[in-house]
Amino acid sequence: MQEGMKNGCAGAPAVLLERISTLLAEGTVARVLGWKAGDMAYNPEPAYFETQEALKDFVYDGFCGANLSKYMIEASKLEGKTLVCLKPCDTYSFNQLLKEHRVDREKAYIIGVGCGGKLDVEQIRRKGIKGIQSIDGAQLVWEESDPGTELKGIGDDVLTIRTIYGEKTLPYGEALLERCHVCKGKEHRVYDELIGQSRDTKDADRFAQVERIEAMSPEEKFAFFQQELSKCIRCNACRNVCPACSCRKCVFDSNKFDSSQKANADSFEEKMFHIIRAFHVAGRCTDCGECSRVCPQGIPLHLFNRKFIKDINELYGTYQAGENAEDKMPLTSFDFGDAEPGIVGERG
Amino acid sequence: MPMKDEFKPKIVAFCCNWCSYAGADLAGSSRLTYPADVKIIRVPCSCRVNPMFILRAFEKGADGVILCGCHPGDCHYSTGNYYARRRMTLLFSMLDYLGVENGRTRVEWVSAAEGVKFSQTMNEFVEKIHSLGKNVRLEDLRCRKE
Amino acid sequence: MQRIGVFVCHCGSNIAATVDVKKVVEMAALEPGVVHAEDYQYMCSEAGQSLIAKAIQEKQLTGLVVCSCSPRMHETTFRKAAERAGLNPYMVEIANIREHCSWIHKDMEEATRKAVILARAAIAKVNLNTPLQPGESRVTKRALVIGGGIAGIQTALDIADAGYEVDIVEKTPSIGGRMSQLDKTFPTLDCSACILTPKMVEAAAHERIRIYTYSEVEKVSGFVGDFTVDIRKKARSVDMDKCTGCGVCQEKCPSKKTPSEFNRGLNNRSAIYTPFAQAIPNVPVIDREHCIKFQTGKCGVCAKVCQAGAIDYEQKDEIVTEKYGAIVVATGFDTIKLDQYDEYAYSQSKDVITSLELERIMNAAGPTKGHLERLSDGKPPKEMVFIQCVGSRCADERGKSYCSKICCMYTAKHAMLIRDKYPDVNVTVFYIDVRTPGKNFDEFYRRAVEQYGVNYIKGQVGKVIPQPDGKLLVQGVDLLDNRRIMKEADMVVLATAIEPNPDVRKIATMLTASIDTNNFLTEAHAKLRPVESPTAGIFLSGVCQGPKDIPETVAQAGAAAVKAIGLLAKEKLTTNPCTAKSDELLCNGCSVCANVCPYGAITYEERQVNDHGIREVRRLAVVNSALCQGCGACTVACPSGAMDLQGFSNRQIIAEVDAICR
Amino acid sequence: MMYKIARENLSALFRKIAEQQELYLPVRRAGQVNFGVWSEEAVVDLDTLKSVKSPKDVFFPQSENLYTVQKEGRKLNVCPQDLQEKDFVVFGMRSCDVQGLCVLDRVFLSEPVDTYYAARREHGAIVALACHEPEESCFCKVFGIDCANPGALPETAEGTGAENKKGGADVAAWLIGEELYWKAQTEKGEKLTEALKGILTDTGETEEQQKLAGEKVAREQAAIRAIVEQLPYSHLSLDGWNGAALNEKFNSPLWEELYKPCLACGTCTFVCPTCQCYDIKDYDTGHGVQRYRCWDSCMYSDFTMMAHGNNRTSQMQRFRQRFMHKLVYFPANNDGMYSCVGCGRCVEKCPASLNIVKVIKKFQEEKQKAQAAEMAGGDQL
Repeated sequence: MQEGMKNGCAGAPAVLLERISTLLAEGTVARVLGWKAGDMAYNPEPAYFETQEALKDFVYDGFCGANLSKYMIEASKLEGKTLVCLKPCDTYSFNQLLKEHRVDREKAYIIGVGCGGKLDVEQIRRKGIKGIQSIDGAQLVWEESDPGTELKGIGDDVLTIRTIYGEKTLPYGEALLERCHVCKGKEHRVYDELIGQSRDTKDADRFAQVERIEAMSPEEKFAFFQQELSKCIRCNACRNVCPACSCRKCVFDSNKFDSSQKANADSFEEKMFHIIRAFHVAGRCTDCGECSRVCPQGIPLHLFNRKFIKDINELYGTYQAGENAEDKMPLTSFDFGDAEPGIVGERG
Repeated sequence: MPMKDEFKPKIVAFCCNWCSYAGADLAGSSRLTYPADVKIIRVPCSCRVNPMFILRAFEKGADGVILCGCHPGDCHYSTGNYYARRRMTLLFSMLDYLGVENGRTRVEWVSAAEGVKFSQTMNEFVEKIHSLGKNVRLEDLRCRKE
Repeated sequence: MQRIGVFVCHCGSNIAATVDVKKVVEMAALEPGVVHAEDYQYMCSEAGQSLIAKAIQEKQLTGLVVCSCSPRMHETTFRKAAERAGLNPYMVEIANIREHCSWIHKDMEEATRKAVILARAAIAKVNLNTPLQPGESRVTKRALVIGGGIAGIQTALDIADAGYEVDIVEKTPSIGGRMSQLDKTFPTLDCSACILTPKMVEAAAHERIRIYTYSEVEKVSGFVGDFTVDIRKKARSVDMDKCTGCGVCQEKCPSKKTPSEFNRGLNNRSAIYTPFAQAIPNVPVIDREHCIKFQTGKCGVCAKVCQAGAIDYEQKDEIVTEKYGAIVVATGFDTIKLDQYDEYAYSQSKDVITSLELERIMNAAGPTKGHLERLSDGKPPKEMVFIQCVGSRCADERGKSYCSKICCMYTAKHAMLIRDKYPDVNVTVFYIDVRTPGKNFDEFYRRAVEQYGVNYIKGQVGKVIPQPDGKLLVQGVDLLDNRRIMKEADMVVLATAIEPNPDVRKIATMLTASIDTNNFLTEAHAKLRPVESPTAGIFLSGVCQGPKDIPETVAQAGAAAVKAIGLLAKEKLTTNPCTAKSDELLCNGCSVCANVCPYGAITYEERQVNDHGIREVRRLAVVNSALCQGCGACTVACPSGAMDLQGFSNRQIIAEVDAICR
Repeated sequence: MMYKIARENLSALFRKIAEQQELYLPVRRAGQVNFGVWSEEAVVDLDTLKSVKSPKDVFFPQSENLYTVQKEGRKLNVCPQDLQEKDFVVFGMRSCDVQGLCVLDRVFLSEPVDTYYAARREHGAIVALACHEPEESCFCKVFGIDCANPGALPETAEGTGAENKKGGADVAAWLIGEELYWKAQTEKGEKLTEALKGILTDTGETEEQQKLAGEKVAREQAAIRAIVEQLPYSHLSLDGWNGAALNEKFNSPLWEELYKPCLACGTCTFVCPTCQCYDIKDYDTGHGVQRYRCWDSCMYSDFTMMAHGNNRTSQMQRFRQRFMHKLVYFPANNDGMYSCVGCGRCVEKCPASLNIVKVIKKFQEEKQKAQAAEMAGGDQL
């Protein structure tokens, strides 16, 4: 942890770190899946910890946005239990994976870690802040009180960013990931124990952006997505980070549809890739926002998934993937009275 | 019915084997005409039609894609068309969202007894595609013939 | 690479008249994989088929494309031909250039262009075809007949006589159906009961026939040769074995206010009842809704009076599960509701009745003991008016578009019988057309007119107005001498349209048998397979398929039986090899496919795989090809594309799409 | 001879260039800056330090057609793809990206020469721009690249002969305050400058004036270098990374730990200015077949997939491959030239916050540990 602090890392709340090392020490778990301090203030990486000694690099702060649930697919194959730290929204993904038999609940020891909204360094850069040396205000201060309670203060907290070009400050709320502005709430949907307090950071309507696009003329819609998707470099980061895209081999990697996983000469195939990807996760996507977080070209990929979610809610009744591991999924069920496809035209 | 303009649309019609394909056969044996632009692909059930097939058709330059299946409740496999209905509704909605003219895609339930409906539907659809003109938004430019 | 042969059929002039067959051959020959292309007058003919066989051998063809009529017509023909020539039948694809091309297009150039494209698509598909081996499934040597009317009884008897077990499931307390409600039958005027009862008895006595009355089909699963059916035996509240059918219970039953279904509600029955005297089985049921014991807990008279001690108030519904190889639907018909036709005053006057009600009135066992009298005041009528086509051949939404077919004949019968028994009664019939095709039918009708002086008026009735004096004012037109007619009548009889038994929808859905817009079950082919449903193993008997009279019904019942026997006679069935198949290296084991499978054909197992050197135990989907019917729902649900459909694989369909779009 | 131009006249300059030839420069589109073709509507952005994608795809496009096969009945005609024939200009490349091209040259211009690439290199003139405000992810200094002296050749590449000349930029430029200073470095550069004289105002004839301009640039360079000194990665040690270290590095157990968070996406390879792997694919257009090549990534499961399967079966192997190639294999085959230029794009873009720096550091760390242990062991004796 000290190690972490040196590099301007926030480190991890003592309560969490202590509990984790106990569980590891007493052998309840064989390993810990969490985040490891990066070499910058903002780049912790997902990592496995198998020894007390390794835990010195364990970090949990405002920059630990990565959703670890997908790593549990591989972890489920390992000997013994894996302790995994899941934020409230990550637990939805875990449930969905559970529903699809991709992870083994028995192999997971889930610590529901408190979350007050995660930070996005891109947001900070967008504010014209560069040459970042260290960031203060990203670390989490948890009182030793019961986990459920509301997390006070952070909302007004300010990030103090030391850069080569001078010190800058930024309200915590302005540096949040897009998904945090439409936070699904601070409840963990699956866990073995909870540590730390959470805060609902929702301050925007989840479907506002989708509605804005729906309101456009076909020409505007087309132009908008053309602009965005023409940036796509087909790096597959969105797919590979997506907990719903858990296929052993993606259709775009196999010859089943002779469709290609690689860059292509025409933008349509990019579109095709994103439509199909969104369609494959329709009704399974928990809207965890990882795709948008990782896109190197800043394409708002969540706009695809959210469109499907919105349609499903409107046409087949409100449904939140991953809320539990039991519900029948919208595309594997039906209702005799379902709307006809023609409704698309009628809605205009 | 001959069209005024020279535009010869490419139209793919997926028909389920039990109702709509039979409906098309009935249209044929009843000599109920519809434009030759429509080419039928036979599938066992409307639920066999993968959204990828439809996108593929557009990528390769189709101007319209229509899916025909048994009426809800009459599916030969009892539930197939219910799944197809949800899938297509969502797919069409997404295409509309991307700015693709939503008249380019259509689903119609045509029973084996509805030869008349089949030809009417096809005539309407072809007319619609004529009014929309060439599919430029989903076509892969490499497939365009100079 | 395939070696494909393309065979283009002229179908006489059916195709050749609008499609330049030579051109199609020439263009097809340029397609990848095609090593042989030729055309012929009639490919389906012996000569045509031997052409194909010859080419297969000489050119070592690995795939065939036949450009001809619909695959629903001759796919099997050509597959068999290929098989005889040593080629796997599933290496054959049909390009439908007749129904989908030559028959609907006028312009030769256009039609030819389309034919070429359809051929291309088929060729592109065959290039990706793989030989498929059909599996085998066993046949349960027992048939189920749904419906115990004359159709069901006849079918059951024929099947049983051929040596196979049959079960009849009848919803009402007795078999017999509509025919048992009829008085006399045309064109011979012999009494319905006299010819039906023996058959009922024969069926009941038959060692290979089991009859479930007061029972309904609850659930159907499985497929041709191997259906599993749940039958609900509704609680009769009477012990079948103990009951002697003495009938005392019915006499003593204090609750006698229930309208008799059998007599179309023209009179009442007791709460414990057998629908009619010759009922089979002759065992009453307690109608619990109207039974005082069940409603109030008090009473119990029937139990007291029953010597046999057969009354059992505790009896519960019972579910019997049986396996069948074939299912025959014989659910029959009912007359339509008349509330849409108030102009005929059916709801206003007791003396406006339907023909079926008249049957009961004329019947000696009926509400009036067979005396023709007005139900309002019991007076014998002097003037009777029959109105034809009430709800039949109807242009608007109120009625049926079709002709109910039997009305013309039974109306002639009614008129004749009345004139015969009551010569002083005048009978007038309003008709659109009189349709009497069929052996001795027209002669029968002419006798009514010529010998019995029945007054036929071509024209429809606009309105029937009940008069204060109880008479009925009938307003109509005579289209022949084009005048309005005002006629006072004592009774008006409506030839009410018939419609399929309303329950048939539910049953059709259970059987996944398709149904037409009028709720008649669709036949596999209107001309060539009139007694089979498109769904394998399901056969159609009687009016459930379309309006019929008794002789036709009996004939079709026999035909359905023969088809069922043909199936039951088989030891094994070869199953359709076009089933889903999961690629174990792509399968995620996510269960999405199983969730959409209507046949429960997909299960999961933990198995070790070797994925390019990576050995691990994985949860994998397994398809039971005997259960899989090849709909393909799973193939689209599967996100990784692991699940694919043999014969309609993703790549095959995409190849067709590409070929059409290029 | 140094020229300059006022910031507000840059668009005039671009317009002028675009008159004669195609001009590629950093353009902001849907919130992101990438190199694109200049047009009146294009939003040019010279202040963003790094384009998301490196400008390498101006010379080595993400996807390019190689030839087309046309089908006539049963006959197949092969129609070759036209090579680049017109001159074009790339404006605003950074030193690291220019060095990135040197790496690509090593691959594509050595026998057998990649004619598609060679044609673009021949016709492309590069105007390199100094990095006014380098960022924390930059570590070009580690590879001897001087971002204050755009397009100059790194010392590390010295003595490797003539072909390096190709590596330099044709014009070096500094954006200082409201002025852009412009200095041709090659004949191509001179030619371009000549064509633009109307708009580029020379900084004066007299030596004095030239000196002043030179000093102004020198001051800027000093300032930039001062910042570079403060950058967290600038003093990264490459000690132990060289062609000789092959087996030791390849067999290191560290990879097993390092690769774990890797998502196996291609982000690092696609934003990288030196990754040069491509795949060749066919596209059926319905009326012919286009054979095209497109960037491939050694991180992908089907990279170099062969009939029998893949030569690298695990993600660890794929992960290791990328860094071994950049830091060991490439220098081994190219006179010590690393195929990393320290642009830091992968540092910024990796979804799992993995990157080459972390790899280098990890090995360094382990080495120190080992040494420490040795010491301790030594004492006991």
